[in-house]
Amino acid sequence: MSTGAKRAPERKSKNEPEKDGAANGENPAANADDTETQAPMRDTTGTDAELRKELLRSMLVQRRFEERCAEAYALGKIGGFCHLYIGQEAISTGVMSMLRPDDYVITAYRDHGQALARGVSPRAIMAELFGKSDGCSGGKGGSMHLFDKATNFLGGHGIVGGHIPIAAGVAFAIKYRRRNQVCVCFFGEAAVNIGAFHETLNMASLWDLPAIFIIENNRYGMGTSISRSTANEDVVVRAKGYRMIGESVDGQDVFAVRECMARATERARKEKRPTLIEMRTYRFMGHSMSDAVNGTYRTKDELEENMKRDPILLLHNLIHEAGELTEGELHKIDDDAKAVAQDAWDFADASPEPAAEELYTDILVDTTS
Amino acid sequence: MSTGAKRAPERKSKNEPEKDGAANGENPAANADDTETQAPMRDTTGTDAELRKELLRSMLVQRRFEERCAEAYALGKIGGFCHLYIGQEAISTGVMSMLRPDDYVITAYRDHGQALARGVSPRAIMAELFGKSDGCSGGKGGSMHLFDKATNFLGGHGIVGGHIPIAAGVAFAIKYRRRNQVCVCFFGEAAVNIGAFHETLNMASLWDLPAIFIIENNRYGMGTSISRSTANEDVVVRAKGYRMIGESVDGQDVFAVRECMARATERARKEKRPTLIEMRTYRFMGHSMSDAVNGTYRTKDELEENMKRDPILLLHNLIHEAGELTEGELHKIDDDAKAVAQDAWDFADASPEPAAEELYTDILVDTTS
Amino acid sequence: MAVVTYRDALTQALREELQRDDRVFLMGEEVAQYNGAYKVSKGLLDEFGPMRIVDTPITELGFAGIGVGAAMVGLRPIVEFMTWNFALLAIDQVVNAAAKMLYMSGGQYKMPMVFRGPNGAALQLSAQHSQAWESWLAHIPGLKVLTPGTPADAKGLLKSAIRDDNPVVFLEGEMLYNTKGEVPDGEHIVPIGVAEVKREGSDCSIITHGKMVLVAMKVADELAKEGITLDVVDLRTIRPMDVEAIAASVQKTNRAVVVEEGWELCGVGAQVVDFIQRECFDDLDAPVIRVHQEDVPMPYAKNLERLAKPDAAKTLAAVKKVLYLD
Amino acid sequence: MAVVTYRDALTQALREELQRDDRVFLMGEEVAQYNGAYKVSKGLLDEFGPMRIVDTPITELGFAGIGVGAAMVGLRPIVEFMTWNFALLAIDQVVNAAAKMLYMSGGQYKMPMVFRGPNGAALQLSAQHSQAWESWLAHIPGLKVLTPGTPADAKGLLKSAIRDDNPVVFLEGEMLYNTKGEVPDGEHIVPIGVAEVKREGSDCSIITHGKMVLVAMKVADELAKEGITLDVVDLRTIRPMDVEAIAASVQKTNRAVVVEEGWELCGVGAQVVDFIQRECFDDLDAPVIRVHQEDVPMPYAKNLERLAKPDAAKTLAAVKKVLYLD
Ligand SMILES: Cc1ncc(C[n+]2csc(CCOP(=O)(O)OP(=O)(O)O)c2C)c(N)n1
Ligand SMILES: Cc1ncc(C[n+]2csc(CCOP(=O)(O)OP(=O)(O)O)c2C)c(N)n1
Ligand SMILES: [Mg+2]
Ligand SMILES: [Mg+2]
Repeated sequence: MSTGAKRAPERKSKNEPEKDGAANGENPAANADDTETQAPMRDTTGTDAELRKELLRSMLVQRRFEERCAEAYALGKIGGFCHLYIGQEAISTGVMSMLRPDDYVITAYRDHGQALARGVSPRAIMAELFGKSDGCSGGKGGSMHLFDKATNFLGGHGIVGGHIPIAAGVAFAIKYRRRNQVCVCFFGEAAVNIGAFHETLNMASLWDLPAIFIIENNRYGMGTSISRSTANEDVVVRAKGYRMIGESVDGQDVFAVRECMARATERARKEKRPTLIEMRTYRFMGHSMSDAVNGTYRTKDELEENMKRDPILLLHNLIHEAGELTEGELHKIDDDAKAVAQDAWDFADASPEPAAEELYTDILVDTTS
Repeated sequence: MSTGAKRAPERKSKNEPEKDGAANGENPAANADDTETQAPMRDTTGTDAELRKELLRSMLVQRRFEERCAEAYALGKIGGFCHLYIGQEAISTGVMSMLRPDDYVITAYRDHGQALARGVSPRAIMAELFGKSDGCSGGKGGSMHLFDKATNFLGGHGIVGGHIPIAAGVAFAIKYRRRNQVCVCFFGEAAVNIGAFHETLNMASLWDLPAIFIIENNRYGMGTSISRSTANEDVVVRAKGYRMIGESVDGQDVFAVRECMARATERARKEKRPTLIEMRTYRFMGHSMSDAVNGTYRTKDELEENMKRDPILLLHNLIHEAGELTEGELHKIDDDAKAVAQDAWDFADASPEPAAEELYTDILVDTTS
Repeated sequence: MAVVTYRDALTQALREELQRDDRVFLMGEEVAQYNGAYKVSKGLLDEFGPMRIVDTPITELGFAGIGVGAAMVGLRPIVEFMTWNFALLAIDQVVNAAAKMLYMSGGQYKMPMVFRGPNGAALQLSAQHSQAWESWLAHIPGLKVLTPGTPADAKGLLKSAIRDDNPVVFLEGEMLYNTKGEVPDGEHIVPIGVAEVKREGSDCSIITHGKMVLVAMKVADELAKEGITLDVVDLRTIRPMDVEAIAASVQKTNRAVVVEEGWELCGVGAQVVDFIQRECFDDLDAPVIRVHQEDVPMPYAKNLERLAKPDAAKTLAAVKKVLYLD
Repeated sequence: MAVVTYRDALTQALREELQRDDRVFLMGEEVAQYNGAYKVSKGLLDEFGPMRIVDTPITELGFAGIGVGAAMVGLRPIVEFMTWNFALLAIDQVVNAAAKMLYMSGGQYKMPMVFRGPNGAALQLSAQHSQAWESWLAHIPGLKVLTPGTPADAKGLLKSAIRDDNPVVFLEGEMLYNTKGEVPDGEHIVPIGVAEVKREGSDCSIITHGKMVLVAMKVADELAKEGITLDVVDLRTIRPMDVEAIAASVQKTNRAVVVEEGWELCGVGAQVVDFIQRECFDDLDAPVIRVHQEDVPMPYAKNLERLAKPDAAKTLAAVKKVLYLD
């Protein structure tokens, strides 16, 4: 089974006092034949060709959309901070593909990919990035604050770790109402050090909340590598401190992501227990648009090495080698993805700026209950 | 060896997914012949009779002093919040007996015992509690904020967990100056849930800071038992998340405390590594003077059961059974302790109120450097 | 009308709203099994059970955020801070999450929640436990900030706060919990954003709120003996502030003293002064004077603490000064 | 005098003080290897090494507290917040530890430390990243609060801050980092607590600080063309505030506009107004008017953001209004 639970070879591990593999030992699905992260991806989730195609399509839409974001940023159509997700798409796509429409999703500022994968309209997202009135947050949020009530997409949050307790609050509400939804919360590996993470995981476990906490470990928090910020790089060990199940998977492998999510959603819906998951990935672009892609805190070699495991490439190759789609069909998916991005751009470009009066709306509602 | 590393029988443990004893597995001194917490205390630290007497004296001074605090509070001589340490004295005494004068100590609001054990003048402490000008904080701090620069006693802090990063900062300064002092930080078991604890332990480990973090686990944070606040009651498991050594000892056994501190101070001074220690204890009084001793959140039975392991009684019996001191000599120590408390009271009573101008001093200094 | 304590008035409001709407729940340290650190939630666990009266670990940031999340999806949390001093640890959730969610989401996510607990100094709790935060909270758009000074307002405003679909900051006073006053029987609601003239007078206005309302009333009693009558305006809500009520009073009396519990610099009083000088520039016969805590961290010693706090004597002196009677 | 950027002026101050006193160290997110998120610490790691230029994890509360501890035992930490928005997570350490330690300890533990970083809005960073905190910080006794608006003041005040034995809050501006100005050669120190009249004029005073100093100067230029001269008082230090300088200016011009970057309610401007109306009651020919951010969380959209911010046009209109020229 490809849970990717073993550490990837390129992952440097600190001189730890103990090495009992405890973190992964908690993963009931882990077993001796775990594939190495670097091993070729195998499809073990029993997905059919149609679904595989859909997964590829989802990832490609994110990729092509964000390539246009970079362009729009350079043109000044997008302003402020803009954090691209390129390289991490197997996580958003894999996770969302395992959720129900009535589940909840919340994330940090690096939120385009997740919003797209969740089904938020690309037009509304691009309009938001352009600061237009048809944006999914009315132009008031921008790149870091995409919100979409229709898809239970709870944002887009800018304070590192700030949304982690909010996720637990949503899970609390699910429990309060005796529903069997889940709330998925994404954050970076650097956020595991912040107090809000710790406080939240304790309460989520103590109260049996149906939350799934996903660490997208892209190995850097801005320019700081995990080894320079985190005493124990094996971050899922922390789950034990909260008596929580912790798993670690290859986040470049959309099937590994799906498998792990299958277990986590089951655990949340049936056992009402939270899960902490580390998804190991890599960011192919700079931290935000003002950050160099490489050269300051990571080498070109490291980047190129990691780009060999581009999640889209991996899935593309798998589908191609399985002969499920022709070269032409694969191209068509990509062309469609580009068209989606172009359509979003055109829509956003044409959308009007928010009216001046909008400045003073949405500060308070005037309702009571 | 009496590290008390095994869980005490009365300690309820949650239905944990794994039970690998990992927390204690990290304790290099732990081994199969650990005594149970309830087992009679043995002196294994090689202390001589003179030292044992001194340990008893220290604990008795704290006890008698605080009994008078309760009295003074009832008389209105002490105001505000007043948190008594009664029942936990083996920890303060055991810990301080292993420190050097140039080491640093910092603690929370339940600070009388630690200040006394560290050697802060009982007179100055009582005067502080009485809000007098001869108080160790000039009457401005009160019970929760005892400070004494002469003994490197860094306070007395009122925000739960707020002083934990401060301790790491002191340890940082020790490292910065290449000294081999240690900084000891005391806090309650309820403080392990707060963000500051988490953020600090990560940095202390990441940076190899000579700090010793002591959880005084008296099983309640105000009226909330550890099982109702903490997902994994085995709190030292958290140390692993920070790649830190964690130990758990019987905090009613002054020798177990000393042994553990011997390891921790060695680790800090030689290896420059921090340690997290859980010292299992029990508070014999209410949380503060306004809290009932029992009846609301803990039963009389539980209290009485725990009072059988009064740390003073345990040491007293040991000395008595060893025949090291006569009944009369033991009484004399107690009488001396009472005299110390009385002297402190008289001194505090006679000390003048702070002058009105003192209101406006100590807000800023007018020096530069 | 029954005479009840401020504490009981709050408990009544909580109970009635918990009964009225099952989306309402209370969460905080010691609120359930212990019946509240200050017994404001007494009996509620028994009546509503542990899912609605929730004891939390000591993790203010975390549980404030849990409240935010629950509010986002339609519950109506009441988050109790044991005291507002500890809310500093959670202030990011109040300011960056609760207050901004509606705006950042372009109106999609409203925040029907209340943050409440005792604010300001009690007796000899010293520097870290004796702070009044209303000016900080009033600074933040997206919040409403309430500071009831009497049992009737405590009940009526808390009910309004719980029913409001916005994040409401509700500042109580530990020293007020035992104070008594008449509270109307039956459903009693006090509207948010409306000040009340607690005493009519013509010589000088006192503009105040929260704990200082009682002090102002006492001063009004004192001065009445000398034939000086005060208009005591209790703001009750700090944000949005009832500027009309302030202006109406000052236009009548032509003089004002602003009394608050907190520190001077950028305090609520500074804002009231700003409003007054803009709205009533030509009405003022004397500069507005402020009474507030001395500009020092709160000392422990009883005598120093007394000197540090705003009180009736200081207020009375200020009134005399604006009346040029000093 | 060399013309340098505000950023370089800060770097110079840091370098000189790090050289001067080996107890001084800098700590914060990305300050070392990355040379600072805004490059203020560029080159310092190379010169001073990793023990003195310390990259931290993203744990504002924790590393602010580490700074407090280090200061307690005699080091002189400079704690950088990547922006002051994130300092909300650490505000308990600033307010309850750094500001109160000297008082609570009866004078035993002074706190020679600086908390610094960019404050206020930049461009289109939206609600959570565009906040100005000077009024909050000014509220707290035990702190000093500095807001340099020019490269010379940035350098001179940062050097004073680092040498001061008290906890100093140092608020920079992301939008100022690239601005240029003359900075005196050699040792350049600006005293804390002293405002500067940046431009002399007689028709109206503008009292301002930080980023808004440039705006005020621009308005002064504009109005000079119409023959209206403005006295531009740059507070530079918000706590302690130079009340004499404010009063002197207003007594000369008899009119004042107070301009700040933050929100209105309980803002710094409210405090300035309070001082003015008390100190200059009989001097004022018109109510003091304030210019500030609109009372909304900062929106992302470029057009809305522009409307939300205080600017030259709003300031100019306010000046005309107090001159009754509108
Ligand atoms: C509390 C806080 N501190 C600092 C920042 C600035 N900041 C934004 S993103 C970031 C790095 C976060 O890294 P990580 O959690 O690994 O997520 P990634 O960006 O890699 O997706 C930092 C330091 C912030 N937004 N919030
Ligand atoms: C941040 C914060 N929240 C709440 C409080 C109120 N409070 C004071 S002590 C305490 C209980 C702490 O329990 P624990 O850490 O176990 O220490 P103990 O009192 O048992 O020594 C609480 C909730 C506080 N002082 N600070
Ligand atoms: Mg990362
Ligand atoms: Mg405890």
